[in-house]
This record gives sequence, structure tokens and C-alpha cells, in this order.
Amino acid sequence: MKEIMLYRGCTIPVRLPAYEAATIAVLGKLGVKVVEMDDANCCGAQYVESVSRMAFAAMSGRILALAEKESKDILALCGACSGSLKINKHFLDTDEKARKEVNELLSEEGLKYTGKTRVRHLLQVLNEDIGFEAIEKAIKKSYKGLKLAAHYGCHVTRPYEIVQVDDPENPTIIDRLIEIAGAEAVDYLGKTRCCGGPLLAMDESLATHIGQDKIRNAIAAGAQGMVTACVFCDIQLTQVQFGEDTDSSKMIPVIPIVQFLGPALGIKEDVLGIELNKTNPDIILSALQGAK
Amino acid sequence: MSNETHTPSSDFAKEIASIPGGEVINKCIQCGICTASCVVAYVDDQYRPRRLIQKILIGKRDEVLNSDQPWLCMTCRMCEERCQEGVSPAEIFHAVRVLAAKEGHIPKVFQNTIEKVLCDGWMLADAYTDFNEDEREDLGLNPALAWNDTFTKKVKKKYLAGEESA
Amino acid sequence: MTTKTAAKIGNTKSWEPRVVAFCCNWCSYAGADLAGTSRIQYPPNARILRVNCTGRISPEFILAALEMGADGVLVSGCHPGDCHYTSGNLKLRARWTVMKKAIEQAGVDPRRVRLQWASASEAQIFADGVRTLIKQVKELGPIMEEWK
Amino acid sequence: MTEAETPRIGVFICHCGHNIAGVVDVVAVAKMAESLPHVVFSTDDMFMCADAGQQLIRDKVEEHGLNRVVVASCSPRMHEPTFRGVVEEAGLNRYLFEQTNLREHVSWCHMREPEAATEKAIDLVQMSVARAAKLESLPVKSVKVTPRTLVVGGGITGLRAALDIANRGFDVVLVDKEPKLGGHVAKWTHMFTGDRSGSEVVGPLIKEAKAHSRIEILTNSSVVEFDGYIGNFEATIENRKDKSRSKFDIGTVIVAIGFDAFKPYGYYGYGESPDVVTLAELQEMPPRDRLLKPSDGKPAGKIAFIGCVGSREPGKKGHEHCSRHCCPAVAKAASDLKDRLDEVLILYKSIRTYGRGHEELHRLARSKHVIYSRFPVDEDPVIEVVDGKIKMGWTDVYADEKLQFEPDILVLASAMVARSDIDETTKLFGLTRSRDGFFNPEHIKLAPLTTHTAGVMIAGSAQAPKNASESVVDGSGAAAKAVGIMAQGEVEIESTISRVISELCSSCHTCVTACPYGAIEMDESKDPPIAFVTEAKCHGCGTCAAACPSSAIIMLHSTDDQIMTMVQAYLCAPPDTIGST
Repeated sequence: MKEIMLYRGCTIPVRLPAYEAATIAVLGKLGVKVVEMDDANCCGAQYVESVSRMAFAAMSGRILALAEKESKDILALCGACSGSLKINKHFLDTDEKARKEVNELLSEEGLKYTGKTRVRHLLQVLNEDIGFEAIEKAIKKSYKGLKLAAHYGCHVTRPYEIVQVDDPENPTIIDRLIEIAGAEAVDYLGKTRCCGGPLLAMDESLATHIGQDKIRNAIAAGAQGMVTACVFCDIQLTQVQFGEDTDSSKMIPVIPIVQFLGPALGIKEDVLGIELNKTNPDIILSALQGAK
Repeated sequence: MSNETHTPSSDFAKEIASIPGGEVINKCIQCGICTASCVVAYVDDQYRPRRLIQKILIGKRDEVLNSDQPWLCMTCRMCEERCQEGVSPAEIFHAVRVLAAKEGHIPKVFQNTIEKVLCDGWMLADAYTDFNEDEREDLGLNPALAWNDTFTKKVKKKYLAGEESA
Repeated sequence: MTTKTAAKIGNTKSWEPRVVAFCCNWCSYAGADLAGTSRIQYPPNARILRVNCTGRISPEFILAALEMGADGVLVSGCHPGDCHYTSGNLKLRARWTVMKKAIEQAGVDPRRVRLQWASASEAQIFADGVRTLIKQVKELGPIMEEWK
Repeated sequence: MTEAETPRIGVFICHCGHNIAGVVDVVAVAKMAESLPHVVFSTDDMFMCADAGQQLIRDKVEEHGLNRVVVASCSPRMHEPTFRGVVEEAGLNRYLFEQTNLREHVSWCHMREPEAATEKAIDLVQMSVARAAKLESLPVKSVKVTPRTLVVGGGITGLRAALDIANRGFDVVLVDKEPKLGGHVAKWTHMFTGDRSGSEVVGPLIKEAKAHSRIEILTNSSVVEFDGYIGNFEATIENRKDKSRSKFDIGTVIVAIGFDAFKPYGYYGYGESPDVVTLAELQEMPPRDRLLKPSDGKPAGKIAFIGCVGSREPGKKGHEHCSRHCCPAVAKAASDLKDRLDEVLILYKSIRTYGRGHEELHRLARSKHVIYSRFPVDEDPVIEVVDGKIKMGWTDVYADEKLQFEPDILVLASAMVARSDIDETTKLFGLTRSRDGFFNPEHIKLAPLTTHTAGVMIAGSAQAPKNASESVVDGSGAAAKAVGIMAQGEVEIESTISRVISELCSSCHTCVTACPYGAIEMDESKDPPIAFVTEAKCHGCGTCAAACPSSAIIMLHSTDDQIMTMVQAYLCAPPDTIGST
């Protein structure tokens, strides 16, 4: 069985552990064993990136080196983590001076970055490593009469030259997976726009405005739920639906792609942690029919 | 528009161009597709990526470095995807942030988060409670996250020693 | 000629003005062509006569047309300065004022004749000119009433 | 009527597929035409211009002995030459053909009024048939072409044209007012998009032209008299110094007199300080390692450019247009200067780097940190010269900031405008000018190099603002046009000209002044003198015929009778032919 090393990042363990559990269960079902990375550090994200290019490179570089030591590719579930790791891999692969400097720091604990490790976002593992055909074969139950909107996450798909996941202006992986599981993928205004998450720290009201706009557009297009591929986006699109000036009758479930695929693959809901979701997933789960 | 009359200078643009990532500012032709693509600009009529870049190009150094605006970029890179000239406003604003931070102009929230990350090795150490540990156990996940803070402290010492007092 | 002119009048159900339009070959005739090519719709009352240049048009043509029962006469040529023959249109313009006086003296309302400049690209101006003249002439009524 | 036999008219109504027949009742029109005087055959057909339609005409001419043909179809501006060819093939003179326009003038502009459209079509066909009955054969004439071209203007355009013509084996007389060849280009230190000086660019052309045995170069000279017609012009050229004159027989002419670089007095402090210069003046500064201020000769450190000076000003006569060369030229000059100066600014309304290599220059300037600052279209920068210092103030649109700058030199990218002496040339060669002041081509898209004076071509920036490469393209194109005429050896000329009926002429001279071409003179050998038309000079406008108070001038193929019979056919048709639909 193919193994891949999960870099879980800062947010998942605290805010959305079910995403981690569902990923392990779903990939396992599809023939990919997830092993967890220990002794990791934060990738640096946009915070460290904003103040020091080299500090950012060193932090991501160490994570890459940890996986390299185990001769494994890295699996990232978060757009920020996968983006940071990929951007820094690209930087270190192309800038010899920076690579040397980072390796000096890493050598103190016996680590070395050479660039052998690949960084894989969850969508790449599903699309490229496993493949739509294999997933289709593994589907046990299908969703019927369900319309869902896909949200890809900016850092998952851009910049394309570096992340190489999906078409940055017209991404299709999540949409294909929605359809493979029997539901209908709906297109909506501003599909590739940001969820607003990265702006939360600087201006919460603007961030919320952006996220709510996105949900509104999806509902307007007839979507009954939103499928995500990034922990940050998932949390942001969930929390913008709560709060004073929101209409709870207009709430739609937000669900990570693996929690959506899991039940169709015959994985039990409690393994996927769906009951922990803040938005009510019933409309999705009730659309699941018997054997396809 | 500020009331003061400014004398344009290319010095600031050159300075930004000398910071890794910032060199793409040399390619900007002020077409405005960045502003047109920007979702922040869509919800905030004060935020205009093209305007911010033009302010850099005419050398409004103090205003730009003291402004919150470069920190509002979500780095969603929609503008970069659409720019016909190969400019990445996200990279330009990163270069501005690096310079601003060096000179002590860094939003508190960024400052605090960076402090946290570098001290604890990760971002949410304070938020990780027994409740989270139980939840992880229930899901069959390892509750011991085993984050490494030795390396991040080393990074802080090497690259961001001056930042602390900022 | 005058005796024959009444021919059409009694025959038409409701009165529609009859307009003779002299157009120079290089600008206005081509402008009228473009109006067609552009599918610009305008009243069908005018019959276009092609002359090489508006300079060719002598006042007698216009007077004779009115006498024969034309309710209106349009002359359309190149803009001053753009004449294919450098200045034929200016010669026509010089005759125009005198001719209008003559029409007036003959008891015909000078609003029945119109001089306009429309280049080969000014299809809309051409069509609007036709429309304007026809509207004017409709207000004035059949010319035969004036000749009485 | 000189035509011996009675008119036998054939009428052919074209459906033009659905274009005419979809609105006009073509069958009814054709049927009505049968009853018109002199009509011996009338029919309708799907496409008259198609091979089958053309054959139909030829067959019916033969079958019915037709001696006049009327085709009611599209605009004669489109297919008159086609059908004239058809009737000639059928053995008729081309001037016995008459066409009326049922498509552009009827079906396409009265699409929702089929009845009224059909009525109009009937009238138009009646009118054409009436005219056809009065048509006369005219001789088809051709004249020999003198194998020599007069090229007016020895700039880059004229030089290219002269060399192209000479290299094809025809003689060229190349005239320039200036003492030296090379025009504006020769004076400029830098040419975009390459990196060579103007004299380096144009120098080889001058050398080649001077050495060419077929090119006669007359500098310090201008054309003072010009006469004749296509293939047979006569030009008198005067040396501006010694006033000596020489005459040349000329077959074709290329007018390549170029432009004036606008001197923008009243704009941005021009004339108030020697340090405010135009782009052309900057280009003409002698090349040095350091750029020196014209005022005190001290090295300049800061320079600013302002774009669109005297260009793109709606409503200001002669300044409405974009001057096309300035944006890339400014980008190039700014890039070069940025290597040697501290700060280079470009103030602009908009940037138009449309041509090959132009956008690259724009990018080059940006990459060198030339500062581009856009000012509002309705708020020009304010320039004051105070104690010899240039003080600029303006609003930067994109930064939304008020800016100020004190450049050592201010460069105004001023417009290309029509030459101040263009009027003389216009009159001399019988040309026309468009509203921007430059020469009008025969057709803006389809015939951009020929003019309404047959045999006279225009090329380069005399026609509109153009950069050097575009002007050279024009030069070669105009040369090809000239060679095309000369290589034929002879050209056909229109027979639709004026003729004086001597007995009626009252010697009043009205026609002499009416003719735009000086084609009418008084034959003083007669007493009283009688007007006569030099046929080759007559362009056929008919202005003389309209002006003649004695009706002594006949405009062939457009006689008073031929015109008025149409008016009459429309207004005075016998009642039985009306409303047959």
C-alpha cells in the first residue's frame, strides 16, 4: 500500500480534527496509507512570510526535510500549508544560496533538504495518485437529487505555475468528485474567489462580507451545500453563516470533500466525524441512496 | 488623496525591487486588472491594488509603509493569475510588508501571531485544550501533537531578532 | 409639363409626398448605399438620381422638378473640402441661395428644398436628412396646392 | 440623338437571391417594365451578376437585337463595371448600359414596407428606362503614359519610393525643398524601435538614390506648375535659390511631402524657457555623453516628458488625431536617458504602443524605473517657468495624488501636423484634404495611396501621422502603384467629359472660373472668343454645364436631357403605368 506523510498543520488539530480523521479513512479505503508527521513545526504561513522570506523558507524547509528523511511525499489538507510548502520548495529548488543557508540550520539536527520530497494537496492525491476511475469503482452508495457547490481555496489552486493542482480559473476536481458520488455540481458566481479567511485577522467584517457573498452566490445558483478542500476555507465558510445578521433558515452545510466522499464509499459517519460539523449536514446525508 | 503635494521619485520602487519577490514591480504597466480581479477591492472601496502599486512607483514611501493596505492583501493571487504582464501584487505587497516590518510598521495581529508561532512552534498552542485531546481520541487520532519549538526559536534568533521590540 | 403633373395625385389613397433626391456619386450616393448596407430604415418617398457631382446640378433642375409636381427636392453632396472634384459642391452652394430666392418668388415654400452634406460613411446623416425633408414636406402638404 | 436606330431596351430585374426579391415584388416590376416605351424585353432573374445572369444579358441582346440594357439590381458603385463589360462583350458600347439600385436604396432600407418598396422600385425602373432611351455611345479612349515619376519630397518615404521605381527601370525626378535629402528622419539622434540614429537609417537610402542613374535629384527646389492628366503631366520645377526653372514630362506623381513637427506655443511653458523642448527638438540635440540643458549648458539630472501635446484634442481643428509615433518614441528616449539621468518622468493621457516592438519599449522603460504618471484628460498639468526653473504640478490619476516636479528639461511630445505649405501642394496636384489637414486618399481602406486625381499618389506622413517604418511601407506601395500604371504603357480615360457647343457660347467666361481643373480655356483665335475643353484635363464633374447660362455646354453621359427625363418619368408617368402592383 502506498504511504504518504500527513502534515496536519496548526489549525486542523484544534478546529477541525474530523477533516483529518475523514482523510485517513477515505484515503485508506482508496489504497493510500496516511502516516502522521511528528516533531513538525508551523509552515510559517502568510504571517512569517510577510516579515522574512528566509525565516519562512527555513520553517517550511524543515517540514520538507522531515518527510525527505522518511522518503515520503507530504500530504497537506490545508491550502495555506500546501501553498507555503510548495512555494518554499520552489524557492529552495531554484535558489541555491537560500537552500545552502537553510541546510546549515537543518544540519544541526541532522536534517537535509535536497528536494526529493513532493508536496501533495489532498485534491492531487485524489485526482492523480488514486484517480477518478478508481474512486468511481469504490463508490458503494450514490447521492441523488443533491446540488452542491465546490469551493477550491485560493492557495490550493494558485499560483498554478507552482502549485499545479487544477486549472486556476476553471477548476474541476471537486466538481468531478461531486458528480462521481452522484450529486450535481452547480456553477456559481465568484466560484474561484477567496473565502475571505486570510483577512480575518486584519478586518473581520470585510472577511465576513466576502465569505457571506460567496455563500449567497452558491445558494442563488441552487446549491444545497458547499464542498471544500481546505481547513481554513471550511471554517470560514461555516462561521460566516452564524452571527447576528444571518438568517439561519438560509444556512447550507459546509463539508470537506472527504466527509462528503466517505459515506458514499461506505464509511461510517462516526469515523468521519460528521456529527461534529457545525452546519447541519442532514440535507446531504439524507440524499444518500442505497446501493448504486 | 492626501493634501500634501508629493515629488515623485523612483527610489522606493527600486528598494522594493531589491527585495526578493518585489522585483516584479518593474513589470507593472498600471492596466488595473488587479483591482478589477480583487475580491477585497470588491468589498472595500478604499482598497485598490493598482493604486497602491502606483503609490510605490511614484515613491510614496512613508505613506505606503505606514499603511494597513499592504496587509489587507489575502494573497489569493487572483490578480496574479490574470495579470498579462507577469506581475504578482501579492509578492510586491510581501516585499512591502518585509520592509515595513523591518522598520517597525507591522500590524499588532501579525506581530502577535508571529511571536506565538516562533515561541510555540505552532500557531494555536493556547487554544489546544483537553477538550480537543478528547475529541481527537474519539476520532481515533493521536492527541499528542508533538510540535517542535526548538527550530522556530532558532529561526527567530537568526532572522527576526530585531522584530521583538517592534 | 404642368398639365401632366396632376396625374398621380387623384390616384393615391392617402397623400404621400414625392421627393426627388439628387446625390453625388462619390459621397452621398455612397452614403445612401451604406444606409442600405447598414439596414437603416427611412421613409420610401425619395427617388435618388445619381450625378457625378453636386456641381452638376443647375437651379433649373430643381425648379423643373417642383414644377412637375415634386413635393420636395433633396440635394446631397460631399462635405465642403471633401469634394471628389475639389470644389464642385462649393459651386452648388453658391447657386443655392439665389435659387431659394427664386423658389420663394415663385410662391413655393423654400422648406421644400434641402441641401445637405453627407459623406460615404455618414449613412445615418443621409437617412436622417431624407426623413427631415419628408417630415417638413408632409407638414406643408402637396405642392399642387401651392401651384394653384 | 446621334444614335441612328430607335432604342430597343432590355430590362433585367435582379432578385439578388432573397435580398431584393424578399421585399420587392420583382415579377411585378419586370412585368410593368414590359409596357414602358422602347422596352422590347423584360425579365427577372436570381442573380444578374452571376455567370448565368451575364449570359442571359448577352443572349437577349442577340435574340432581341437590344441596343440599350437596363439592369435593376445592386448599387452601380458595385457592379456597373461588371455589366458594362457584359454589354461590351455583347457588342454594345459600354455607355449604352444603365443600372438602377433596388437593393441598397430600396429593399434594404424599406424592409418592412414591401408595397411602398415595390412602388419605389417601379419608379426607379421607369426612370432608368427613360434615361436609357436617351443614352448615346461614346468613344472609349486611351492615352500613352510617360515612363517617368515625379516624387515630391526627399524624406524617407520619397527616397524609398524613388528607389523602388528606379530599380524597376523607370525614371524618377526627386524634388525636395530642403538643401539636403533625408527629411525629418535624418535629423534625429535616435530612432525607435532599433537603436540607430536617423542618419544611420536614412543615410544608405540617400547614398543609393544619389548613385542611381535613373534618379534625377533636385534639392532646394519645388514644383511651381503642374498640368496635364494621367500619363501625360507636365511639371515645372524651380530652383529656390537661383530661380531657374526646368520642365519635365511626367507619367505619374508621388506626393510625399511629410509633416510639420508641431511647435506647441501656448502649451506647458513652451517658448518660455529654452529648457522646454519638443520631442523633435530633443531628438535634434547633438549626441553627447551627458544631456545638457539648452539654457545654461549644464548637465541635466532630471527630465520629464508630457505626451499628446497638440494631439487627441477633440474639437480642435488639425489636432484631433493621435500622432502615433510619440508613445513608443517617448518610451525609447526615456529608456535611453534613464541610463544617464537620475529621474525620468513620463506624464501621459493614455499609452498607445500599438506596433511591433512598441510594447517592448514601454516595458523597457518601466523596467528601468522610468516613472509613468497618468494625468486626467480634463485637467492638464500646470507648468510655470519661475526664475528659469520649470515647475510642474499635476494630479496622478492612478495614485490619486497631487504631484510636483522640477525637471531640468521638459520634453513635449508634440503632434505631427499637416505641413504649413500643404495648401499649395493640394492646389497644385488637385488633391483634397480631410478635416485633420492631411491629404485624403481615394478611399480610406481600399485605396489609401491613390487620390481622386488619377496618376497622383500620396505616401507617408503627408497622408496621416505615421512612423518611419509605416511611411516606408507607403513609399513602396505608392511606387508599386506608379509602376503599375507606367508598365501598362497606356491608360484608358473616361469619355464622360464636357463639350462646348460653339454656336451657343456667349463668351461669358463663367465656365472657365467654374471648372475646378482649369480644363476650360477661351479660344482667343475666334471672335468673339469661344470656350473650349481640353478633354484630357476634364474630370467630368459637370460643374461647367450647370454654370453655363447659355446651355452651351453638354456634359456627356449626364446631359440635361438625360437627367430631366428621369425626373419626368418619375413625376409625370402616364396613369396606366402607375400602381400596377
